[in-house]
Amino acid sequence: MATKHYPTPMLDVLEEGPWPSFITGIKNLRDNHPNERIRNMTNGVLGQLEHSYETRMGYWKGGTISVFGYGGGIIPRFSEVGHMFPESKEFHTLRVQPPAGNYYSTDMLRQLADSWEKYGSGLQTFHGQTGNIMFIGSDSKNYQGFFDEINDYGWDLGGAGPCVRTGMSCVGAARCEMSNCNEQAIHRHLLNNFTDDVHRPALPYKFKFKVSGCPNDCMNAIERADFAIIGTWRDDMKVNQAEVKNAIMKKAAEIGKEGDRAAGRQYMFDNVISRCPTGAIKLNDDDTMTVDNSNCVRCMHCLNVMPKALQTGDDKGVSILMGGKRTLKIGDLMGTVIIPFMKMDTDEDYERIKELASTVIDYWAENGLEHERCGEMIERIGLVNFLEGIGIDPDPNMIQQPRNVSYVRMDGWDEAAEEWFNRKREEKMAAA
Amino acid sequence: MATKHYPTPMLDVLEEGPWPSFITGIKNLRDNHPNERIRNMTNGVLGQLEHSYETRMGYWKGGTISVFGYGGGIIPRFSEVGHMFPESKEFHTLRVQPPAGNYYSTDMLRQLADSWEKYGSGLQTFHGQTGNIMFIGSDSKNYQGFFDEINDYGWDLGGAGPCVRTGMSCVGAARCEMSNCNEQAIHRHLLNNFTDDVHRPALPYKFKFKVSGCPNDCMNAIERADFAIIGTWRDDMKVNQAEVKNAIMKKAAEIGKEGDRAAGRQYMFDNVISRCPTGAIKLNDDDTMTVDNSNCVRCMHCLNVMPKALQTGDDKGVSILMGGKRTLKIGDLMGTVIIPFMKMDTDEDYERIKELASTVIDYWAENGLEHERCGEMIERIGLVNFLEGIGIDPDPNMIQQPRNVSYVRMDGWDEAAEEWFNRKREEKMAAA
Amino acid sequence: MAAEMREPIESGCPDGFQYMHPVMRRNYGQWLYHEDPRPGVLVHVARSGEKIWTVRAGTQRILDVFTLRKLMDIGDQYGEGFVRFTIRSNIEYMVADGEKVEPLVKALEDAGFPVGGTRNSVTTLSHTQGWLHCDIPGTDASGVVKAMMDELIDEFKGWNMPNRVHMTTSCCQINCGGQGDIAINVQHVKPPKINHALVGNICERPSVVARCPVAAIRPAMVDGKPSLEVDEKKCICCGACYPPCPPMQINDHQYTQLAIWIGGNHSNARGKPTFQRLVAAGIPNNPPRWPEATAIVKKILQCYKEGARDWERMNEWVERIGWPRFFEVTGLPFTKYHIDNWRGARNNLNSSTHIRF
Amino acid sequence: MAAEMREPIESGCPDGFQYMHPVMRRNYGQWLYHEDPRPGVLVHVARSGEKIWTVRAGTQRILDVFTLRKLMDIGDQYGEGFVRFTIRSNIEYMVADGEKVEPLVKALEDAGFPVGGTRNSVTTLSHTQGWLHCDIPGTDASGVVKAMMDELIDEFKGWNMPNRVHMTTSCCQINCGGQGDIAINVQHVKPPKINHALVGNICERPSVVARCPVAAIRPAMVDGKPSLEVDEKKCICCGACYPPCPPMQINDHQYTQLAIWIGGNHSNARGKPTFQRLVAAGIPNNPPRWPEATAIVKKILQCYKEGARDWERMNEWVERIGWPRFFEVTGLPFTKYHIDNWRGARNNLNSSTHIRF
Ligand code: SRM
Ligand code: SRM
Ligand code: SRM
Ligand code: SRM
Ligand code: SF4
Ligand code: SF4
Ligand code: SF4
Ligand code: SF4
Ligand code: SF4
Ligand code: SF4
Ligand code: SF4
Ligand code: SF4
Repeated sequence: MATKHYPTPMLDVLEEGPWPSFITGIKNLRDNHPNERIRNMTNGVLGQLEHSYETRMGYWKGGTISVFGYGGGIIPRFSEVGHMFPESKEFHTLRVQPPAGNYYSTDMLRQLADSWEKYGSGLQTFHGQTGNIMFIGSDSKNYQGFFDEINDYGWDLGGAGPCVRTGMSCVGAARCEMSNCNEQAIHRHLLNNFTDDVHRPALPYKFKFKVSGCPNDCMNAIERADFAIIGTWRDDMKVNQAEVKNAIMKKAAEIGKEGDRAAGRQYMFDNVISRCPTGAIKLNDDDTMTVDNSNCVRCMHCLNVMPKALQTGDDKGVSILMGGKRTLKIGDLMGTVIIPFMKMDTDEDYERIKELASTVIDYWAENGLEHERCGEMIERIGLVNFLEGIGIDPDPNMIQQPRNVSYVRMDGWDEAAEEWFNRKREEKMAAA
Repeated sequence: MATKHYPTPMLDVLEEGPWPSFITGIKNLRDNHPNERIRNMTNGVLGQLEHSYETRMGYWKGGTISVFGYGGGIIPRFSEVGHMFPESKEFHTLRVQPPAGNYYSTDMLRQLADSWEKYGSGLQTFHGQTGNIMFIGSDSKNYQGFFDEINDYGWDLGGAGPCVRTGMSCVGAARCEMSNCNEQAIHRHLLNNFTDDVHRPALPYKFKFKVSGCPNDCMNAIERADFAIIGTWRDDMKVNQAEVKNAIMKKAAEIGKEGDRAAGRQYMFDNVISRCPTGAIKLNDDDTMTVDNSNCVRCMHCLNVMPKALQTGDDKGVSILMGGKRTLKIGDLMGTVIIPFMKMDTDEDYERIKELASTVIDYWAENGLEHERCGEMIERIGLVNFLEGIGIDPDPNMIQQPRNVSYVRMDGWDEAAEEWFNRKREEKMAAA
Repeated sequence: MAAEMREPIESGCPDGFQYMHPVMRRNYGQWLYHEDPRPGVLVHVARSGEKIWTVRAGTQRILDVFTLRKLMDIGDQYGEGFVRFTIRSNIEYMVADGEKVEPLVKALEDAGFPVGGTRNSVTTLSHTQGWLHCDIPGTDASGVVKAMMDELIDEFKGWNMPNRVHMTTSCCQINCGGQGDIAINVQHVKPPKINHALVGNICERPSVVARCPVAAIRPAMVDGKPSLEVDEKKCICCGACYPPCPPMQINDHQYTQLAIWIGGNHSNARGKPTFQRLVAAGIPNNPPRWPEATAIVKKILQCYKEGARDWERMNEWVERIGWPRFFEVTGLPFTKYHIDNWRGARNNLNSSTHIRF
Repeated sequence: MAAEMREPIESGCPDGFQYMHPVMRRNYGQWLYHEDPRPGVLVHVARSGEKIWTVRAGTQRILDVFTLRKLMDIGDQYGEGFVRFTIRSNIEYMVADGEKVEPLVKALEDAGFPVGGTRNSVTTLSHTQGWLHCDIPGTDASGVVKAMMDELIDEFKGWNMPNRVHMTTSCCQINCGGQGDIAINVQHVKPPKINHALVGNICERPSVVARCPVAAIRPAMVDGKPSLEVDEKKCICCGACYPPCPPMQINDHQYTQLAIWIGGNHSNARGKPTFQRLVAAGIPNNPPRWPEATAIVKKILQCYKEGARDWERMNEWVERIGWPRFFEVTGLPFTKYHIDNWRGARNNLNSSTHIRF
């Protein structure tokens, strides 16, 4: 096969400009990689991509491929214009699960690069939108070898198809002062409890876990996960009053009013106090701060602005929301609070969250329609039926507000009220 | 027929307590009215009402009755327990339109009472929830006579059935400083433009007009009218700075801090400034107030709290919202802004609003399903189709926010954009 | 008989100006501000400097001619011959002479008409026809109102609430009454009982089928006659089928109950208008004084009074403290029925971590 | 061949601790606060007093092994051998020695990796596979991102925005990209063109029919063969039928366009999470640099930068000034397509008199 380069006049334009260019990178492989397979494959893929740019159309089609013993984890791609660009007529992507929290040593990344070079195109992505390392560009001859090799030193495939998907967790406890839980432990406990469901797609549709250590939700979990775990706390936030005072003066300096206490206070009023969604904070005349913790909704804003002065509490745990997803079929959904608070300290706590996840997945596997996400199912059957299905009691934290239409059948009211009172009584007794 | 009184042990309980008792009133008629017909009729109705209280069931059924020449305006009632309470086996209600704004001279009310006594039960209501005077309790022999008599001195029936209903307008310009329009004139212009549609039910369902002179919406128009007219203003609100200062000191006195300016200011901060939904007001250090009129959404709050200091502007007019209604079939609906602003000064303005109302009613009459309110139709066909049907251009004031689902067919975008730019250009030219 | 009939004069809505107090007529559209000298009394000041005093009193809405004349007598003797009725069936007397206010107030109170209902009071509950007149009522709204206002009269006469309280009651799920800060409404909990013998004769079957919000009704032959059938699993017991088809009896002495809704706010002040939301149900429809419903209403009002800030309407108070806390402070049970499952329910779910602990 | 196969080791998600910087490992869960010495650099301080510096740099996400090794070389030479990637494919180097920060920043910049993306910057657009790999893409998300970041690099490196700006792009209406402060997404405007010859062989017809959100597809016989038919009046051109049935080609060089959405906010800070909303459509899908889309994005960013207050995310800014004013200041046209008509549309309509004049 001639190593003639396909012309790429449009792609070349994407080499201009200061931002790192993926085109430059691919060309570099094509032009300079010692391995001819790689040079050819990247030449082909550039040719096809140029063709796409010119015609404004894509030219890949799917298929079925997986490593021995698994049913999923690879996105197979066969070219529809393989006759024009035969070098890359197969161009599969392997989805490999990253370490929880996305930590790498440079050594390990070199090792992965070395393996990939042996079998694939030399292109990879850190990470895909679901968090996988995507090794882009393998063919039928090579993918199994690559998998076997990296599998030997600790790497496994992620999800693709109707299965439990690769999870995500924020940097969290490893580096972030806002963290309220061990994001990585939660991530790994959950995912590794479902390896079978990750590797052998047999669910109604995909199911995603994402863990954010606090309500800033750096993992976009509420909107993009079927099962979102968000760290939070129940007791009072901590206020370092000396740092509140410092923050005021520091802010004054930052806005060019060095030493002007009033200016610093004004900034705090306008940017912290008055931005609290529930009006739960007060800046006192003596530059101390008072927090009405019973009204604080843990939105994070004041802590974000004043990380030195304010810290989350000690009674940490997580809230769990279910049913988030993006657009297909009924439009984007946010998750809904199902567990307002759950401790996440002991082994039993971890068992409990795994059980909960299993219950949810089982219920959905039985009741979800084909290609119906958990959130769509909840939408279809109603939150109450879902709660009953998974054995969770209704709680006012699950709602934004009670119903505003009288169209509902309420003949079980008395029993439901009784249950509530019993539960409250038990909670009281448990607390006492 | 014996004038034996039906026993009313349960109703008698409703004579206890300090609030005026309707039971006492009805009994008074039964016991003391010179006219035997009235004594009997009220005796019967009390008997039937007691029966309802005992059995917790109602015993009226409908029918078809109307005055000569009209098709509606009366709610006919025939007793299902007429054998038990024959004196009131017919007990129809005549709905009579009140004067716009509900003004009465004592003389006129006496005259109405005199007429009603001749023909009816002697019971009436000021007013029903749609605003009619309800003359409750007439029979087939008498209602026509009553109507003819009051019709002679200026009273007409209101709506019942699938027709334009009686309108409502607030006290407004007659007594209220918040008023931004001539509520009564708007009310009468609209209603009396549709007398035929009021009296001869031939629409898909009911259609209600309500007029509130300002966004306080004392007529509940947005939620309870198909066509809600709400007074508002476009220019700056008026600030009487001297009265702002007075208000501060007056408030201090009211909260028991006579002479304490800081306390008065604090109250203003907590109750006015920080309650403005768009943060559009500022209380300055010198106790003057600054309003960012371009961000004020005319919510009325600050004017409500400080009626002496703040007044609405001079460039008054109305906003029109359509499609409000209560529960049946799909749950309550609020109206939607269709006309963000419309002047309401000249004869042409009044012609314009009547034309608009006609266009809407015609479009709905043609496109609404049987027993489908205008708001339900809008919900079913979509706001845009409704706008196109009535020939109104889309405006961003009609929405709370743009769509958040990509599921829409947008192939006419360029034309739609072009129309917007043209309209903006014309507006600019018209303004110049 | 038709010979004697005359065509109606289609005069429509009468002009209110003819019955209006001359000071109001003269200063129409020229009012500058108002003050509240005491509960139940307003004084409006016009740009011209003229003033009009208003005295507001509660009535029973369903007036007999005796009561109406008594009210007019007071208007002539202590007032200036001009009155109006508010949207809540309170009567208002307008006088240009401020001296008349106190005697007028006294005359009204003496005659049993409480003066109040302005500003931050609990004004009269608005209500609907009930057993006295309607063909579909599940309760007697007038009775409920009388029973409750008896207990709330001090709140009517005082200014003890954080802001205006507008309550309402409706006697069936059609809800002719408005939304309210608190609404006491009917809630049926069993499907209609069908009198099959009558359906075929009385009801236009396709219309009835179309009326059901959840498509639970289908035409059926029962005992060889055309009738209707209800899928009881689907039926939400709304009673919408009952007006067009009276043989579908929805009312029941036991299964027609009351529910309480709060936070309906029609005004645009501060927030945008809001719908009322369910807080309590399963309340017995218990004439003549509905003590269970009244107790809940009073409890809610008490919590509101204690917890809300000045100018916070009921909904604003609850939104600030959060719904979980509302159930906590009122002691009302939270149940699965509070969780919306109607169209668009997802807007009523909590899709955030905003939670109070 | 099967003989040589071995069972996979189902190790699942690897433990990140093994690759974590020792300072982070030691202080896991014990961080006290952080500071931002300069754009692209964070320093986190632990309760123990230990510190960890983070340097963040933009990458092209689709890395070739050369680039990956270059990044590792920098990590070894100027850093301490530990890196991570953020959810937006930015690389982060963690060092315990603050002295290393400046040389590391310089090395990255010199090698062409811009340092920034922290705090109130425009961080890297997140994106999806596009023409390089996906089977259904309408555009090339990587290309769009490269073209836009070229123009926004100063915003990446600076702290000029009122708050963080998280942008995203997706290459079809399935939207694998997240919601964003600004999202540049595909919008098809014509129904799929069906290759009837292929449907019968390739597509499971009932599944495809079920996939359509508006029930516009029905089975049909075309030229005697089983195929599918689209009701073009109903079709919203979403492309949902295309993945399960490639013969229903939705992509088109002209009718596959771009739309811009703003105000998606996943965080719970201040307000609850919000969905993004449509602001502009009809934008040509114009490789290799998509100048029309870029111009709109830059205009929106500029207005946001000028108009928003500190800490206001895009949605908060627009909610404060109102949508009418947003269209005014950006000069973007408001059209009927902005008015929601999807399920629950009424929640997006203005049912109040809150209007700015
Ligand atoms: C007389 C009446 C209009 C009429 O033509 O009948 C009226 C008259 C006034 N209303 Fe009203 N409102 C009247 C029913 C309403 C209603 C509707 C209702 O009661 O069903 C509402 C709507 C909304 C709702 O959801 O309850 C209403 C919402 C307001 C508001 C907004 C309050 C708020 O903060 O949400 C104000 C402003 C205020 O309180 O300062 C207001 C203010 C006023 C003022 C102060 C306006 C003025 O400056 O004159 C009037 C004196 C009232 C007073 O009671 O202190 N009026 N007002 C109605 C008296 C009803 C009654 O007898 O109690
Ligand atoms: C009398 C009155 C209640 C009262 O005591 O004040 C009333 C009474 C009835 N209403 Fe109403 N409605 C009355 C104001 C309302 C209002 C309030 C308003 O106009 O602001 C509403 C809610 C607003 C609205 O229009 O949606 C209202 C919403 C309904 C509905 C449901 C409409 C809907 O689309 O949701 C029905 C059912 C129907 O029409 O089929 C209804 C039907 C009825 C019927 C005709 C019941 C029936 O179908 O047989 C009631 C006749 C009772 C009777 O025997 O007199 N009534 N009805 C009110 C009319 C008096 C008047 O003319 O002044
Ligand atoms: C590294 C990363 C997490 C990770 O594990 O990968 C991260 C890390 C931090 N985030 Fe984040 N966020 C990261 C993605 C996100 C995302 C998701 C996304 O980018 O798609 C969000 C969610 C929401 C959204 O709608 O955009 C997010 C919403 C926030 C917020 C909330 C901002 C707000 O006011 O709405 C904060 C708080 C703040 O800004 O102070 C925050 C704060 C932080 C802090 C300051 C927390 C801390 O104290 O260490 C971290 C340093 C960040 C910085 O850039 O200044 N992070 N953060 C992600 C970096 C992405 C990037 O390369 O640009
Ligand atoms: C590779 C990736 C985009 C990227 O470049 O980063 C991707 C690529 C595809 N997604 Fe995705 N999705 C990717 C993250 C997402 C996300 C983001 C997330 O997980 O946070 C979403 C939105 C969140 C969610 O789950 O809703 C997402 C929502 C979808 C959907 C619509 C799901 C829905 O219910 O709305 C589909 C369609 C389907 O599954 O039928 C889809 C389908 C696809 C397919 C398999 C298209 C297809 O049906 O053939 C794409 C394969 C592309 C390829 O050739 O590799 N992808 N997809 C992301 C996965 C990489 C990884 O594993 O790390
Ligand atoms: S989600 Fe919270 S804990 Fe996790 S990285 Fe973001 S700010 Fe830190
Ligand atoms: S975290 Fe949010 S809700 Fe809590 S006090 Fe701070 S700003 Fe207010
Ligand atoms: S709606 Fe406005 S103008 Fe009319 S009475 Fe109420 S406050 Fe006055
Ligand atoms: S009327 Fe309402 S929006 Fe306007 S300034 Fe006053 S409080 Fe603010
Ligand atoms: S609420 Fe129901 S029962 Fe009461 S008057 Fe209206 S329609 Fe009749
Ligand atoms: S009560 Fe309501 S839901 Fe039940 S059948 Fe009748 S209309 Fe349908
Ligand atoms: S957004 Fe669409 S085209 Fe892009 S990767 Fe996802 S599925 Fe493929
Ligand atoms: S493009 Fe979307 S709406 Fe059109 S037929 Fe396909 S799935 Fe249905």
